[in-house]
Amino acid sequence: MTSELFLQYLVAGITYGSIYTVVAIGFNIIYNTTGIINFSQGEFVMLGGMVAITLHNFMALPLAILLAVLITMAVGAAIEMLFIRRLRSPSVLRMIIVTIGVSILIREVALHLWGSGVRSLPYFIGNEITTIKLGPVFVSPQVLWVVGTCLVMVVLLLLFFQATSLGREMRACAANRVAAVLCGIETRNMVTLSFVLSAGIGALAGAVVSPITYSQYDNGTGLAIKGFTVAILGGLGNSLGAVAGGLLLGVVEAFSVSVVPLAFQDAVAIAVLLLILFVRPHGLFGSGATAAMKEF
Amino acid sequence: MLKIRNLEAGYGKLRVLRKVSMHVSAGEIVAIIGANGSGKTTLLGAISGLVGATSGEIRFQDEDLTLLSASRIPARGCVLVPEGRQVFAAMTVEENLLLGGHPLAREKRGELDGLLAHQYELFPILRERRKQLAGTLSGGEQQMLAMGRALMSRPSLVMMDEPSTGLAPLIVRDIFAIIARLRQEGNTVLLVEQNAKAALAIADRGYVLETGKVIIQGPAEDLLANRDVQRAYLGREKLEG
Amino acid sequence: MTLLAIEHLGKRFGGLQAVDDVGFTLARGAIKAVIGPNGAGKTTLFNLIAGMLSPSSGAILFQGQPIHGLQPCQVARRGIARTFQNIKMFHGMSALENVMVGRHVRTAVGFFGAMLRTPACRREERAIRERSLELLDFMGIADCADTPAVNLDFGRQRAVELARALALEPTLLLLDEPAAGLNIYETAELGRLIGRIRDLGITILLVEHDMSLVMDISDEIVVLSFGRKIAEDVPEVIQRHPEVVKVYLGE
Amino acid sequence: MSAKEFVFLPVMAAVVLVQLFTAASDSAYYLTQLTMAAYYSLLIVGLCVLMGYAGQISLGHAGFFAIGGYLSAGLTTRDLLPWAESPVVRSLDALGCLNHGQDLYGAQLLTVAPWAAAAAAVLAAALVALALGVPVLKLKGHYLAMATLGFGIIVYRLVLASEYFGEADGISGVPGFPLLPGLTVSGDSAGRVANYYVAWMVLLVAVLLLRHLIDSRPGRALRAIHGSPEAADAMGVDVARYKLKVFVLSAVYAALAGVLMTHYNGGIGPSEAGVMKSVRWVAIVAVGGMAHLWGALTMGVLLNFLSLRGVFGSYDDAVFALILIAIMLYAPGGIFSLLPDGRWRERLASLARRGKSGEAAP
Amino acid sequence: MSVLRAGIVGAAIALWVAAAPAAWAETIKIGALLAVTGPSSFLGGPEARTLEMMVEQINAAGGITGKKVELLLRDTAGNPEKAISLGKQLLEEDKVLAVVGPSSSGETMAIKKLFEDNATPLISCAAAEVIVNPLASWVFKTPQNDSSAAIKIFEEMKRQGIARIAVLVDNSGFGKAGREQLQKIAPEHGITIVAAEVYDAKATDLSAVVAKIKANAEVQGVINWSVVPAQSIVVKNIRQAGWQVPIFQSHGFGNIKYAEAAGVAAEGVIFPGGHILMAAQLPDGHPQKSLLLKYIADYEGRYKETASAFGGYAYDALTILRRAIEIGGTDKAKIRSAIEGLRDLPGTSGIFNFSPTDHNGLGLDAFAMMTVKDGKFVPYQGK
Repeated sequence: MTSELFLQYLVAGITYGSIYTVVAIGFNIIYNTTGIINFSQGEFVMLGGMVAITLHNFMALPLAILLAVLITMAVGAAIEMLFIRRLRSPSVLRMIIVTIGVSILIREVALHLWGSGVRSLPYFIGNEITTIKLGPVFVSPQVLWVVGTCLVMVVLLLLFFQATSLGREMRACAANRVAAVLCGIETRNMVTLSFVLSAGIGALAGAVVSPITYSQYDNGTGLAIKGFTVAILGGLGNSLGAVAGGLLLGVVEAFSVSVVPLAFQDAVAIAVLLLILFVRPHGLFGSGATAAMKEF
Repeated sequence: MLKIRNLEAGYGKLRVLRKVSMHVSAGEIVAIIGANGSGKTTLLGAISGLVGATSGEIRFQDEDLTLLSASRIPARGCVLVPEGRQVFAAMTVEENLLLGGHPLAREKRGELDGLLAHQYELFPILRERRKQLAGTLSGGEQQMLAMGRALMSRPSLVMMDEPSTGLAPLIVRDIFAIIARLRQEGNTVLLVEQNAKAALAIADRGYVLETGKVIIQGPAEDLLANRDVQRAYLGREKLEG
Repeated sequence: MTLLAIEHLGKRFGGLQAVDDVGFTLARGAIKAVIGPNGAGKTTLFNLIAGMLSPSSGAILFQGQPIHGLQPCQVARRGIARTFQNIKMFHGMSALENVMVGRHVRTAVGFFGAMLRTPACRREERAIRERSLELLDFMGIADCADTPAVNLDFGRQRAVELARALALEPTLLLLDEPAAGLNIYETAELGRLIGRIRDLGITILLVEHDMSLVMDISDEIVVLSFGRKIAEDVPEVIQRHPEVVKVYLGE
Repeated sequence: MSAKEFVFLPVMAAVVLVQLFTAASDSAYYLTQLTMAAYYSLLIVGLCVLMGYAGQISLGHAGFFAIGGYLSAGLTTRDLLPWAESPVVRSLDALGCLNHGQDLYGAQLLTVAPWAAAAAAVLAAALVALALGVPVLKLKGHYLAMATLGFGIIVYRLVLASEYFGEADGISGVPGFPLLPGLTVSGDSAGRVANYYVAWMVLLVAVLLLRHLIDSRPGRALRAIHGSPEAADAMGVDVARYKLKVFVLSAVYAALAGVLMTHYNGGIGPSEAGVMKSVRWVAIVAVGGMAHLWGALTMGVLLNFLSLRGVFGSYDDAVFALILIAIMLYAPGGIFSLLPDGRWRERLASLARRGKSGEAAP
Repeated sequence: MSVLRAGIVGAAIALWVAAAPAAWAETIKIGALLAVTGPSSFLGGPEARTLEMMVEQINAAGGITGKKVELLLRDTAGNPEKAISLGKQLLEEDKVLAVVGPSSSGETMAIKKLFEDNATPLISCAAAEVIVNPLASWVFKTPQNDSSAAIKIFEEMKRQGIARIAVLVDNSGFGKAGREQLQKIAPEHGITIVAAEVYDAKATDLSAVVAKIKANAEVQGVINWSVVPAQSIVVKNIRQAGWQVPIFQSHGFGNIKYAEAAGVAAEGVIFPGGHILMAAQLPDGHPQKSLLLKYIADYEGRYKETASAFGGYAYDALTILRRAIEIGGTDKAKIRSAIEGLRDLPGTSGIFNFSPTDHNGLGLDAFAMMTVKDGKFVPYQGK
């Protein structure tokens, strides 16, 4: 393999990885405060893209994206308050089933709302063929937007969770629900907040990746599965792990193109997931000890 | 300050507390003692809202706590240090303490730094460990952290559930010394303990629970001398029927 | 004759030595109790014997054979049955079916036999049912056989759990706080019941908080504190043992 | 016959009555979709035992259905003539495992005989379940759900990417499955009534076997694992082994359903392996009430029948999603828990007791 | 008059009005099995909408030979098993005269035997050649042959001196059929396929695989054969990689949405397209011109979306059926032989010339090479 091809694969891998990471972080936020894997996370990504595209017909791009994020956040809150909150004595099985049901429902509503056609936001900078030449490698500026958004998001989230009292309270809910209640924290609101937050993150991701991946009523599921794989790779609930896991999976996928027929690429990604689940269910980067400190 | 009348509570079909009545006045240390399974923890759970009361009332500063959800009770000034510490294991000591300040009204959040300093003074070991994850602390340190966390919101009533459980005797002595000091600082303490002697030694008054009922109550010294208390711990006379 | 021998048993959880060099023996046909304050290591000890944990050091010999490190189901197959402190009924099953599960290790029908309902399967099924009904009867709750077990009151659930354990035809019965949650009358009844079980020739080891029960029925008592054995003797001696009194009432 | 088996009589009567009614009203075409619904229900009752009685979720059961269906389809349609001289093919031929026939257009064809293909397909599914089950069943909750989902996706991807399995087109032209002389599992309208009875016979026998299983030693062990794994373990139930066995059993049911459905339809496509299918099967089991074999069967037949008739039109998936959510939120015990008191069950039970005493009511 | 009575009278009038079409002497039942939802919905959606529109138009114009057409549209969601179930329902229960669809080749193959057994005409909207070759007596298809598209592409490549190519296809039935034809026909045109990749229909980025084929220095041209949105991604990724290789697409590119999605990256892409894509540019008097303009105007006016070649497949299917029924009446066998006898029938995809051995009826001339210029499809004029 030439170094040029190697670098080009690497760039492709980083692109995929950043997209997956942003989805994985959405999973982590909800998992961290509730212990739920929200199988409808991918739908937030789809909604973010579709709503932004629709709004872009009427307003400037930044405003459309902002509004799309806010609308998706409202959807996230509604899902939590309409469905998750109403689960009496929720077993893991029932939570899985409900979030899967919600996911299908959102997708079907989207199908009948927007149709099955594919849409996309315009490239933020330049157009479909604009590329930046970094040494021997070609990169679309949108890739830089995705990677940048991913980085900024991770940093902001880390700051939010580490340095603000609200973030601390959300983490407290995750660490020990009873103790959080005893500290006077309204855990219900924290759960709603976590849905709002991850919906917002998903929507932003959906808008930023839309020029690259396009938006369509059913492209959330595929992203959700990749995002979940990444979340597991990095250790459920571990945002920095998700970054590492995302880049790893993205790069593996990109390089796998050179050995495995492309048609089997997804099977490779899922096989990686299974392997991790069997060997190190707490993830490649999480340690068993810290995982044990969490309640979930 | 705290007045409980005919409280009944339990889990599902299991009724643990049967018509419990008791009170705590400001500035007191009140001990609740009794064997395992006598309902002590359930009583504290009911006061702090974790366990639903089926009947009776819990009046705290003229407000009925049974009507409030658990997360609203700390803001009223009634805080529980739970059994088994329940610290936020994956968070640092300082974060744990700051979370304890959550019930403070928004305008008083500025006092957090002062309160933090106060806890560090009360529990110097916590200052040394402030950047460590709480889960890595020893049992005694975790107990102190849990107490410090509860005191962060300057509660008018601190409830402590079995602070000595699983701790070495030397550390237990330290813990009780601190509880005694809390009272000197004007705090009110409701203490649930298995270690009856240690608890009664620092308490003003005490209640003895057995199978969910208050069987004896009175000043701590009287209870210490009471032979029935000893009986409650080391075997009852045989029952006929 | 020694049925169960615990030798230098130790269990460490991270930095905590939950059970520390504990040793005692249990004679066939005896009732022995393990007591101690909260956090003394009783439950850990219990779980070590039942196979839910494997020891960090030391040995557990049952009928002369080491059983430490075995899975709970393997321990059960050796003839050790147990009950749980917070009763674990099988949800969705009747009281009778709960007890019938107890016959598991004494019966043999597999998937194919059961699905095809072979004559051997029918025979065995009938035997299981009869034996389980007998045990419910022995517990005095035959009338609840068809009631879903979780709908029974606490005392009866205890009885079902005991019947389930007895269905295994154990040589050794481990009781984890059998009196927890029972009122004084039920506790007294339980004491008599344990006596009758011993009369069936079953050896009993129990962990218990209720002193009246322990003092009443035990042949011998082991006292644990901070994971160590601090006393082992007959109830009368234990009751006056200064170390024990100190542990329970404080200094 | 026990109370639970007593239910079989009315069900069998209903099966016959439906056929007679369709014959009388000249609407035999209903039987086609009832036959397909019965085959899907075969998978569903197997999944019901896994989920409801043993408490293990599987979001990958369409994968086992596909393994059964695709292998059977591939082996019975892919021409072996180019390899006719290889020792493997020759020895298979000598064993009578091969069929010499002609395709739709009259060309010579050497394929594996349906019964041998079916056996191989079901065996393959069992082996896959065994190999997968060992690591997967150690997982719990979300991890188990995700791992089984992952398995389903892998199967989907493999059939979609393999030329042998026809990629996106799937496999068509699958021959009928000769059960007895004059009785073939196939979609020919001439054999419609016979096939209807075959499907329902298979389904009811399958349910009867499961019913027997549930009400006996191994079945109680399974339910005990669901009720309390620790207590089951302490009673001597080897939890890991039992979970594995029931996983394999349900995989075999799914594979068998796949085999029969494929021969009945004369083909199979990748949509049968899709994730949405797996989710749908879980949904139907949940609607039926998880630990409720008859509930799963009823809802399996009903919902599949309606879906196959296109009653939900373009809202097919949406309807299933709504049902899922509504059941989980408002009737976690399944749709039959909404019936007043479940008194119908008691009445049935008392009828059964009159039929024969001695065995317990449900 | 009381409100209630007004209501009753009103309802009676409404009923009478609604019952008016009962004046039709007889109805012709035509079934349709289309993937309105699911992964092939971008095919089935326009097809279904086209049929609904046409049936309305036909009935408004007095039906076929005076009989009303009743369309029984069933959504298969692209699942073969549903196509089988609903197909049997249409045949046995609804007793349709003929069926239009399915949208995908997999579904068509799954129900091929069914229609042979039931001796009912099936006019598929899927492109794969295997549907009509080997020949099945009751099965027809309207999309142009894949081999025609492949030949058109190869001929253009030869003109440009391209001999070594890379082939990218999606993993739908369309992509599969295309790959088979390309591999079969390439040697006949002296073209070597040096790299072939199959990507997932739901792929979101293909820059890695583009990098891979770009690294193959032999590649002089790329053919992408696909019917899914990802075909726009391929084009984008190739241009973003700074690779100016000639890009050829299949007739699956014949939906302006794909060109729009690829934006400027689609400029210069060459592909064989049906005349529907260049209706306005057709010379006046071209047999297809007027019907294409009318179809496009009707469809776009009614559904506010661009008419595509896909909807045209269904248009042609129903047009063929209509003509055959006009000739052969409502007898299935007569309809079949009427279709086989159709000559010079203009449709959206081309001019159909059926025969007992050709159940597609379209030739190479059904395609014209096209390209994208300024975001529009225009006839390709050569380099």
